[in-house]
Amino acid sequence: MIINHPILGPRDAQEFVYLGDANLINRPDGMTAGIEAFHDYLYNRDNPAGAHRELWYHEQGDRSWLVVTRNTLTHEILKVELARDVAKAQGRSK
Amino acid sequence: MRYSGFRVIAEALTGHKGWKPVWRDPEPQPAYDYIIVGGGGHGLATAYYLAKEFKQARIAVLEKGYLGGGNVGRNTTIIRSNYLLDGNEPFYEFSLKLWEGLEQDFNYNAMVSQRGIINLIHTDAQRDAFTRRGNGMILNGADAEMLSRDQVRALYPFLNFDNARFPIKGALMQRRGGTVRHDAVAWGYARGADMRGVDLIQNCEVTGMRIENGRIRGVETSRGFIGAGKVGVAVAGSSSKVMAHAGMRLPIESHVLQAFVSEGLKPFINGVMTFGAGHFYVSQSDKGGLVFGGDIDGYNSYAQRGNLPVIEDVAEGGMALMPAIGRARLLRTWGGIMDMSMDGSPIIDKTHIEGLYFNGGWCYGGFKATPASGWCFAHLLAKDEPHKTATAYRFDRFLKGLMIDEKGQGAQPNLH
Amino acid sequence: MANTWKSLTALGHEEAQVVAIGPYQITERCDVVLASLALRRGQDAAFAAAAHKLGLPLPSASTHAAGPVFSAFWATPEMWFVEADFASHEDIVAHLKPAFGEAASITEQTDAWVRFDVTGAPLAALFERLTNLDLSSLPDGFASRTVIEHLGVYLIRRSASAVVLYGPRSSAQGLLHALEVTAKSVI
Amino acid sequence: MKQSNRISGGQIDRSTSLHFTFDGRSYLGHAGDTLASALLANGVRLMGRSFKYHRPRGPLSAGSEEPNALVHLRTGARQEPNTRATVAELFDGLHATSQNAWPSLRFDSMAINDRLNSFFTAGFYYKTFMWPAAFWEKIYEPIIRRAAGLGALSKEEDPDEYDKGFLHCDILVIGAGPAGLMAALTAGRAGARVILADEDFRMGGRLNAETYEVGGMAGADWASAAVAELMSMPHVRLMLRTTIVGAFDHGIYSAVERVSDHLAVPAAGKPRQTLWRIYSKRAILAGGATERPIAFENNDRPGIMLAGAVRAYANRWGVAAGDRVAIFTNNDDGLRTARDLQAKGVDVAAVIDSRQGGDLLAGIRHLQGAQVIDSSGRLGLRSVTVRLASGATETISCSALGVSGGWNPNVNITSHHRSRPEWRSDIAAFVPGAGGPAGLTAAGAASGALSTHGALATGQAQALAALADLGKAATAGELPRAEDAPIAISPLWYVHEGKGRAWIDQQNDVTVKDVKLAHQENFTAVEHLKRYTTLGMATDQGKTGNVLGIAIMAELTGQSIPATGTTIYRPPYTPVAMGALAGRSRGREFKPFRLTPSHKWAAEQGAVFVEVGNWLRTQWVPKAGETTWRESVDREVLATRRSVGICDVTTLGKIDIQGTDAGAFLDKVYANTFSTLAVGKCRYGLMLREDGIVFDDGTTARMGPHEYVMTTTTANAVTVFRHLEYCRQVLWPDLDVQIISTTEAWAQFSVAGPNARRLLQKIVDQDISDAAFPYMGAGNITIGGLRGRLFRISFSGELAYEIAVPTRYGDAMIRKLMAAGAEFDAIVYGTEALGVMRIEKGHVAGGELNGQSTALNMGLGKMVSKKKDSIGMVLSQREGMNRDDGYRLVGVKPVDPKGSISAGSHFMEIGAPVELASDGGWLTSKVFSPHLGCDIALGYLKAGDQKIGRKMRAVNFLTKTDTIVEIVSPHFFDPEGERLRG
Repeated sequence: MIINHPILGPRDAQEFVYLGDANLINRPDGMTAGIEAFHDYLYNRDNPAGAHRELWYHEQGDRSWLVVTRNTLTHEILKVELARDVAKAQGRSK
Repeated sequence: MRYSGFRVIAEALTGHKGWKPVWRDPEPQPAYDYIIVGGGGHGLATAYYLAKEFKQARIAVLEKGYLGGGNVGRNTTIIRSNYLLDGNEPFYEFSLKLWEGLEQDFNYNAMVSQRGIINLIHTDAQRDAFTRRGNGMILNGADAEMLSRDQVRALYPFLNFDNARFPIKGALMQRRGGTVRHDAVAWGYARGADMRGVDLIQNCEVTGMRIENGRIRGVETSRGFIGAGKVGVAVAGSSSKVMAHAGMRLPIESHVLQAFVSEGLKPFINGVMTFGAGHFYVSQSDKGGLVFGGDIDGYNSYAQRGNLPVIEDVAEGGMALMPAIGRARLLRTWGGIMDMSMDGSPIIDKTHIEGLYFNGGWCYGGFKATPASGWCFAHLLAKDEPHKTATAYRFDRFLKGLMIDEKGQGAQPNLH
Repeated sequence: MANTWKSLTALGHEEAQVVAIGPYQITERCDVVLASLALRRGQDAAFAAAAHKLGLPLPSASTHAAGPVFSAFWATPEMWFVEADFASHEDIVAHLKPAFGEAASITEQTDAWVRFDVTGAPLAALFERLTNLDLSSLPDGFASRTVIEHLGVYLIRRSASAVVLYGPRSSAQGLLHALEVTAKSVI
Repeated sequence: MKQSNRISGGQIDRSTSLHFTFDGRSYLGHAGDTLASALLANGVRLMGRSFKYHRPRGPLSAGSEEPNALVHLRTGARQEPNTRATVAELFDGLHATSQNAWPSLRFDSMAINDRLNSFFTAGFYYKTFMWPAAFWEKIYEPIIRRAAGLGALSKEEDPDEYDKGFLHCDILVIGAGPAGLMAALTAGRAGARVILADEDFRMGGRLNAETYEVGGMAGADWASAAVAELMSMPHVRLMLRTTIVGAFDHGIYSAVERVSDHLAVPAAGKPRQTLWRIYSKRAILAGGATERPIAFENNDRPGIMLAGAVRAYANRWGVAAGDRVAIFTNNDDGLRTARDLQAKGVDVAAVIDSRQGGDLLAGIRHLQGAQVIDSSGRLGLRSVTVRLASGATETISCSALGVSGGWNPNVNITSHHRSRPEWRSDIAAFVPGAGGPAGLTAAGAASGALSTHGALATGQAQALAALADLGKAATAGELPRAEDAPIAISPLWYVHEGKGRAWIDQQNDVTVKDVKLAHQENFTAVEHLKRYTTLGMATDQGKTGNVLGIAIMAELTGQSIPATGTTIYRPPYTPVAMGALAGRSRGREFKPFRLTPSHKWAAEQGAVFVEVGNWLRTQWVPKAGETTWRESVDREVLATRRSVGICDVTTLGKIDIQGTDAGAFLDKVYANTFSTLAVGKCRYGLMLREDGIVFDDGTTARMGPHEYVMTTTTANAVTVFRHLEYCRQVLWPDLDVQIISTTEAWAQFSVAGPNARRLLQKIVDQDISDAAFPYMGAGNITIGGLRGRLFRISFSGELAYEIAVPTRYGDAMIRKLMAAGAEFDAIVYGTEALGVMRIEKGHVAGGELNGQSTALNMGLGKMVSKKKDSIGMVLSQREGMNRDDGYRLVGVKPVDPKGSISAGSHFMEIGAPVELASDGGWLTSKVFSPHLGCDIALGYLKAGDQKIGRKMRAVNFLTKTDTIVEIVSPHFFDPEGERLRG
């Protein structure tokens, strides 16, 4: 596969390490959320057959974490974003 | 119709005119007591045991494609019960014992062949971990033994003993491990279920579930609504898709695992072996092909095909272990969709919807589990309580912190 | 205080090695120091000013730029690798820190890497067997991390026949071996 | 050594004679021959035996689709099984032998299977061999396994090298026949970067095998001219002997270049084969078509070939397939073979044409409405029996029969992404279906355009379309003139007459009868057909047989062929040597080595090294007179505890963490608190995964207000760094924190033992007295003027430091330490002694940090702060992970000091039955403690914290040991920690 890195352009997916569903960005706050919220966050997945937003890490490249939107039926990549930008847009900060 | 050598001879002498269809192609009835969704190995085994062992009737298996077309038709055919953890080992040992009597049980030669499996050891830490495992296996009634480097060499003298990056120091062996002709397992169960009146309905895709007041009433299918008292879903690979019809999100991701077969070669690998310093495992089939594999590709996929990096990685592992296979040729690669669960272990459990049961999350261990999975799922469906070897395979183990994490990788399915 | 310590090169020798294979030369370089230089949050102006004062270039992504004393190539968002001459700047952090102060996080990287300069002839035929980077169509000054022989390596294209590699120091021998074997197979 | 069947013409170099042997007999061929063409020229038809029935076989084809003529090529360690003689390029000195036959190819004892064929129907083995149960594995299966396979491996290490590489292009053209050449010319002329790859050793594809004219010249000449023009274009890369074997995502193709297979041995330094990963923006499949046979009784004899192959042998290689050749066809293409043979002066016995009507061939006996119903000749064809249109039968003697059942476009690669081919009834063949690999289109015969003009036109059109996609201007040049004959085919899949076997899949011996049996038993789904009969599972993946099998099943079920469906081709297109897929990564080069800074010094001392991940670490350093490793390790431990020992700990991960939020960041990633750590101090840190399981541990030092140095375990250095980047970029993107690995930048040595400070003070320029540099102190120092770092931390339980210098000085540092330590009898200790001392001290490491254990399991539960949010804090509180009877880390020692225990043993209560219910846990790590004079171990024991002082059994069934042990505190040595604070 080829991931079109937002900064570096097309790169072989072999340079990346896959983590999983980009919903992992939405980590609950441990001081307010309890076991049930963390359980749902960490373990349950939509696992769609189709467009899937997922986290990839450019380990053998620039070390950016990316959010890749990819079709799990065809492997077509629809969108690639820097995970930091996505996280900030979703309200994550410190 | 009973199969036997005499029957084969008799048919050969009379032009094979007497062979009957191995299964019927019935039209679906309006309703059944039990609907098993998924005509792969686990679904067919469930229906078979439900009818045979638990004496239930009015059973249908709904298959969206052809029987045995799931992962039972695209795996590397290995059976073993060399698991580490107490949640797993009794179940897999139960499965291995069922394999050992399977052919006589369903009167079909699935070529269960216990030629032994070895897990190669390259470090002292691996030896410690395998010792723990081997002892756990024996405590669970399985067999295990530790082989020295010389014993491994006597078995497989052509492995790389002299110029290896990670020298072989020994192996954990399970002599009762081996291989089975995978398609025949599906066909044997299908034939046995059909003979006991189970309706095997091919080309029938479940498109919805009818749930009223927290209870399942039946399934919508490409061939119309079919009513059911109980519905058991055994569609590993597509679990999330099917269970979404019931509004459920699962602790499962779908990943692609590639498998490989070489051209037919004169026999030189008798048993099964796994390389402890790379991602590679191999056996040789009764037709002579090397059947091998390695890691999953590592990304969510329903595409039933993989990519080049894993193919190269597997070949590197193979060549590192067996430099004699350089001139053997890879004939075919294929990919299956794995239900990768959050701790690498399966789920056989009720759901919060009355009458809806789930069997999935098999990762890439599903084939060897086929008999026990069918038996235990049938047990759960018939008796509403888990079989004693499958008590740990519950949905709520993640909420309770009772994960069965053989590899110790945590909630990351692609690492299991 | 100047030290009198004897150093070993990454390949384990007292002197840097030069290997010639056909038209190719592979030269181990021990005379360049390296530091990572990362921008701290909200310090953009001070950071840029300090770099400017030092004549230290801050090239954009995938690029290497030379300066009078310091050269640099891009590593990751808001982080660069800075190169300088070993003889004059052995403790490179001590040279950079006073200029950047709290505007930057600076870490010595010199000995985390082995540097090989590969030169002598057009290199595309060699590197097409080593890396998936399309060397022949990349511009001079291109710099990127890539994978060579399972190793994470920074590759800088100086020209069609000059490439700089920074590979992990502990695997220097393995990286050189890969370069040698490949060079022999293409000549 | 007469080439009795060599005729005029062809693209062989008759001035170059090549010697070769087959089954020990010597023959001559010419440059440009394949092994098959050369054997045929020498009158050799019998080249192999089939898989199941061991039927005698000759080549069916003249290309890579060959199912029959498989041989062992070369000898010794280079023996290559299952090599298709039809594509093996002849070289001087080639040795080939037959396979799957014993004692010889002509008299094969296993041919008994052929006599017993009525028992060996499809799937017979599923129905038998079940009684008695034990016989399957003891008797039946071993017999079956002995018969398995075709060719044999040498079982010796492959002596040849393989290489890999990466190529980039705008347009990849697969196949250099008329369509591929035209596509490449069109794209190349427009300035696009083109790769043109062909599996053959001569470009031109079918043009080399035909007599058509292209552009007013012989087709082969036009191909040569096209190749010459392409070679003049610097942006076009022509790749001969290169097969595109797989299509992967996003325009990536794998290709195998057979660099040296046409040579006796590869040239020095050159690989045998190279695996290329080709990155393309667009790709055009111009892979041609494969002819298919018609099944009839005994249609598998040596001498029976595809008609197009007979034509190719005559036109390209100057070889007559036999002295008298008949043709059996259902389409016009078969007639071409007859005409070409006639023109070459070959005796054409008859053309048996299943169709009625149309023009008769001139000067050839053309039997219309006729079918071949049987053949004779045990080791080679002697005659065919023909049912004439009149209903009469006639036996026609011939030594070769060319059969044409029509042509199948080579759609294979288009289905590598599981796209199913579509049926086109006008050409009675499958063509590429929708949903193939993105960016890939087909041209020429592969797309169903089966005429030469069609190939040229579609090649050009697809190239223009690809160029337009890529935004490159191009104009459609004038196409060279070429034949454009329509496909006149009247499908005939198998001859219905006869009670014997008619082969579909020749290698696997799948016959029409097998398909009928599959149908009878309801294995009618096309995948069931394949799996039940093994149709298409041979080394040719059913290139010649699959469509036949599907068509016959369609006829039996009464469904159409498209409704019956098709199995899909999987990568690779043709089988690929494992060596090529592995490339250079084998033997010692399987994974890179990582060497520590003291490696050279240690090697000089005769150290024994051990693989720890990719690192080579010193395991122990034997001294003269020591005969066992234990002697060395015991000495290293005792010497360290008595005076001072030195260990290279560079392999531990080191991460520089800086920024104004560095402390806050560490509070989130560690279970315990770091923001409160004083500058100049370090602290042991415990890192959890989000699921509350321990991920890693190590000491982290605060070097400045906004500067920390983290250490990780050797094993987790990479994954911890990745995790920190994840936390920094994804979870808390606004934290001001920057990280970089410094693992290799610093050579770091542990100096441990009562004399550690005295030793170090000799070389460190600053005061490191206990007051100036207390326990858990950390700071920058100088050593003889050289910048360094010092950490007062201990893994061994001794007064200990870790001292670091820039890596290039690591070698000098170990020498300096040893010199300074001479007066203290300092020694270097390796990983074994390190392990002994850490277990004596009760520190967790690999065996305990197993990814399954919590802080509570390790006795570190109190370290998980609940006053702050950190990764894993919440889920570590789940009930199942906090049970009082859960596993706890304990120390273990045998009650009898001479007793032996081993890691991996399980705990059992004394007197309890040996069963699962009695399993109390297991021993994680075990060493011999020279300090205590006995084996000691750590273990996870259920409710272990409540069982200190108890006696239990440590049972290891694998070594048959059962030892009474005492459960003790894991801190065997100096539990109060007085030594390390000394």
